[in-house]
Amino acid sequence: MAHFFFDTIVGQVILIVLEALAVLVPLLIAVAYLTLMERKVMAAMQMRRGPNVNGLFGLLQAFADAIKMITKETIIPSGANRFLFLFAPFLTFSLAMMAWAVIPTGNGLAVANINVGILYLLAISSLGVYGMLIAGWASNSKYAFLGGLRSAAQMVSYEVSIGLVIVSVLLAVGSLNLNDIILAQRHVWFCVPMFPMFIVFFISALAETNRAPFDLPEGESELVAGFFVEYSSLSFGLFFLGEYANMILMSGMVSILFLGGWLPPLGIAPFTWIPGPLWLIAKILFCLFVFIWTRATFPRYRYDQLMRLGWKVFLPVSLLWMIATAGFLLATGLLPQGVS
Amino acid sequence: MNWILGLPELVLAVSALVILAAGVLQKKDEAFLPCAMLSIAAFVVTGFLVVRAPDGIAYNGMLVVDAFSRFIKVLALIGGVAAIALSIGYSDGRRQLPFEMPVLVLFSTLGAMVMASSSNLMTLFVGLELSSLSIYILCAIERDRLGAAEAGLKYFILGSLASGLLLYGMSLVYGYAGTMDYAPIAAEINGTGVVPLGLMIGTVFIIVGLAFKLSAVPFHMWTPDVYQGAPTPVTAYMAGAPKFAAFALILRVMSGPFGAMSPRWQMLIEVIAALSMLFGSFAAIPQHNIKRLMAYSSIGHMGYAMMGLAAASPAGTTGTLVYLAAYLVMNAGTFGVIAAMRRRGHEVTGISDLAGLGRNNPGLALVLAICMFSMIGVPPMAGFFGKFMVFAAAWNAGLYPLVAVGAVSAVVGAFYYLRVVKVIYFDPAAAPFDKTAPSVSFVSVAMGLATVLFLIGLGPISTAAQAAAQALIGQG
Amino acid sequence: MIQLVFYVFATVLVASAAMVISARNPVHSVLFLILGFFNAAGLFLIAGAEFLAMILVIVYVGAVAVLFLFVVMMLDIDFTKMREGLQRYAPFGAAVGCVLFAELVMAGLHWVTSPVTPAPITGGLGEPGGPMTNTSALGTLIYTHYILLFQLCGLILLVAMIGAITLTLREKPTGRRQIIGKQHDRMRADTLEMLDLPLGNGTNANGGFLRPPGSYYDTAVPGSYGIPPSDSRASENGEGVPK
Amino acid sequence: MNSAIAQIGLGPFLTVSAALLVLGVFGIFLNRKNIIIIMMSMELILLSANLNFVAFSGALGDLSGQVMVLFTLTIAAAEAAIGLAILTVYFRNRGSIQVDDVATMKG
Repeated sequence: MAHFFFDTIVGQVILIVLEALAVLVPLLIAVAYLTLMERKVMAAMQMRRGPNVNGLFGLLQAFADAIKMITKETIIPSGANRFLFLFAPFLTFSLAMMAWAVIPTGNGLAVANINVGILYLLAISSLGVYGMLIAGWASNSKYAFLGGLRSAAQMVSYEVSIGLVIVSVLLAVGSLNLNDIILAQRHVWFCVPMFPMFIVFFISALAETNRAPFDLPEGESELVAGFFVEYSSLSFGLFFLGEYANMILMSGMVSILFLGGWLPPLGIAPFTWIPGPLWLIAKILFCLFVFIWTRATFPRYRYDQLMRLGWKVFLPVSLLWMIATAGFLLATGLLPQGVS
Repeated sequence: MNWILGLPELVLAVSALVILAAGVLQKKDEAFLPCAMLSIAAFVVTGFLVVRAPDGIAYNGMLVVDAFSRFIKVLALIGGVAAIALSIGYSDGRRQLPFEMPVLVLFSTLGAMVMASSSNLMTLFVGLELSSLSIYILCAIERDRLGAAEAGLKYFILGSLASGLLLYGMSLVYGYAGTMDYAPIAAEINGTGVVPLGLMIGTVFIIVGLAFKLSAVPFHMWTPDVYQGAPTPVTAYMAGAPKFAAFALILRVMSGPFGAMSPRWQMLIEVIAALSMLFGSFAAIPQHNIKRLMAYSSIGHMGYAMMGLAAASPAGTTGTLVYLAAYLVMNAGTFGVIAAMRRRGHEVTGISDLAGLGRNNPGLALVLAICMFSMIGVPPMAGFFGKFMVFAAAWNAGLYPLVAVGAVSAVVGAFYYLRVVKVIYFDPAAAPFDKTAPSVSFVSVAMGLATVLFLIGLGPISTAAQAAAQALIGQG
Repeated sequence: MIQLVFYVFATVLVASAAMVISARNPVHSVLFLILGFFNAAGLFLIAGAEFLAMILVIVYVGAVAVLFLFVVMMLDIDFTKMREGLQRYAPFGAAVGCVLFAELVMAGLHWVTSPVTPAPITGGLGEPGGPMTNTSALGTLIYTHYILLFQLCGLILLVAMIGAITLTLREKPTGRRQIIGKQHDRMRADTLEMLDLPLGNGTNANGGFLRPPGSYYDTAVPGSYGIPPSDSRASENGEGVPK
Repeated sequence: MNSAIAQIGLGPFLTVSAALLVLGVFGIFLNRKNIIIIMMSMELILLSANLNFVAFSGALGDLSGQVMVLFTLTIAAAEAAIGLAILTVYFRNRGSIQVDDVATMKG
């Protein structure tokens, strides 16, 4: 049996498909319930009840929404580029899914445990722009186009500081492998020594996922709904799912880079009884909660302030921090030497 | 690591950064003059360091400092100083160049210096790009003028095509020689009796890429438009430092790594040189715009300078270097006069606008006449010595057809240079130009004097050029 | 297996490159360029340059192509005018192209490791499965052997930044910029005054509120709100404030 | 030599890059439409050179080719930024980016 899976091509393909499914199916369910969680948490913060009709505590609400969306009519605006119009939401959604290939859920437990895992994540997340740009352009609509341009400018701006933050983490790790990054946090999670970077990264993650208070691209009051004004039905649903999947992905990145990934908070008995994947899930849930909390709390940023924050605050801060980290590691001799 | 060898480059880079920061902190309208002054100071300091720098190879064989690189670097620095001095005069009136202009000239000259010192194809490419990218921006720096934008766009497109081809050639050379250092490539070519086809093609691509930068025929298309459209100080700069650096590269690459292949590429260089000389002479005849005229003239001069390269001998290399030095002074002098051509704050560039200069401004007229005679190659002027040395080297190398072509095009060239002189002194006078800015007069007079008195400096210059040629031969 | 993967990537790469230059709509061209870069990254991976493959995607697809897409979309290009093209010189060009291609391929097929190749620069190592990953080997080289070029590349990026800013940034004289220091310096007394108004007298009576000095009266239609503009100078000095 | 390259052979890599080069040059010289397409063709040329470098680097077991690609990528990004900035300046002045329009100066 093991021989079939590891030695024949067909077996390998089946194995890969199974591995992918093992990641994707829970992920999709998580995305569905994240929408519910968002509504429930927001409701609690605003002293409402949130969805509570479908199923126990509204647990079936996500499915009700899905059925509603699927059964609606797909409307394609006249003058739109049909192929790109339909391709954009699919791209957004599938990118958010592809990134999970390298996220380790336990020690060495990833679909692909590659050497350049963090670069892969960065590459995939930098592609997220295209979904929005293409959607904005292909819709043949002013609002959508403006929204698309805004979101692209925003994501590109914040990616720079995300990159620099990642570099300062990598300096302390000495490897680009995600598993190594987590293992380097055995003694102390990076959110402690690199607290400012943790904050910068988290805020940039908010901007990168176009979440409140940086949800300019879809700012309802200015741009109706930004790049997906013209979308409806399933294609809208895909955008929606993509956005939430991206949130989970970003929370995953925060957990891996700063919160020790699947590591328990302390390497002693009661904590080590709980398996690693559960720790990772707990951390991701925590980050998601903060995402939602932020949305319920803060008003939206103005666009020029958003740009100012990215370029004039985060970029210099993360750059200086990177230099400081390198200097500190070099001075104290803690610089990791050629970990493979 | 012998980092001290890179000290001039280091100083130039750091001062460019400092000047940039200083310019940003100044008020927008007042930043240009101090930045330009500081840049000239930086050039002078760097020039001093260049002259004093010891010989050697630094940065793991990435950078070589020898008499040759020193010669080219000094030429490039003088060209940079002249361009910035002209830009100070240019900024006087209504148009104001941004303070980034001198900073970009600094960066571009830095790139040219790195090119001159390259001992590795990678250094070559990086230096070339630093130099060219700065010039692309400089061309379009007057962003509200269509001509400048168009010049920038044209130069960018053709220039980056050239660097793309150069890079492709480098990749082939790398693959077939297994390295990008000059010395091992030379060993490789000498070692194998048969040069692989890939290496040949790579070499051709590299020559094409460099010829583009030199604006030699048949890769000259961009030159007239870019010369005409770019702001005059930038044109003056483009005719100087980057050309010297590109020449330095061709000389170094051709006498070093590909020296052993000389019979194969000599033919190519000969053809390019002959075509450039002929084209530069004949196409310049119908021109009415002095900047365009200078463009064709520079194409022609690059052809003459290449004659020395085609000779593939130490004397030829020396001749080319002397030619470049002469070209530097006469070219800068001419552009000094062109920069002074303004009426009521507006630049005029027609040749007919020069009419009556002999009466209105005898000093400038004299400088222009001297430079024109020098470009023809009339004996006591700078251009004569350059021409004489390359012609002699080509004759001794047995390139009689090339010499004949050179002579014909020199005669034809004399026609249009003399026409300019005729317009200055004998045509009915037009309205006089505005009062010339002091820096512009300084540049034109200094360069005019240098052109006339080239004979005095000829001894040291040709000694330095000979040393440079020796260094070049020695490395391969 | 690896051959199959290679040929898939290679075919898609060449096909999308062909589409880049032949697509009618420039936006489609950019998208094909992106597809091409993706497949080139795949080829890089096959050739063992995993770091470069990722960098190619991040730099090119994530940044450069976005820039292209931005410009293509922003410049208001009349697409209807761009329908013709490519025809006139196409046969000649194709002939030259084929010759060039054949030559290059011929050159490529004769590649042999030459006998006098100098010792390779490996920065420690870089083979898959070796003691050092591709990334760390590259890093070792860049920061030691090639430090000069690395720094020069930094300068090139600086030049690009200077260029982009100088050429395209326009400070509009009418634009309103946020000056954060000024905002923070503002005191409550500068902007707001609590008034005791008798019952029934609305705030309109004599302008029961004040705006920040200078920000309002210059632009307001005279007499529309608040105190008349003639009093504005006085109110800036803190005098003549309506009581 | 890199194992994957040993299996596939260097020839296919070089062929692909030659094809890219030819397509890029073709795109530049035959394009009458749009300057942005020309810039994209330039990117194709650079990509072809990079592919060559990577392939040779794998075949030679020498990393300097890959280092070169790293620098080239940097430079190409800078070049694209400058080119697009110049193009924007041109467009503001001219209102068009047709290739045929870039000829106000003749002679």
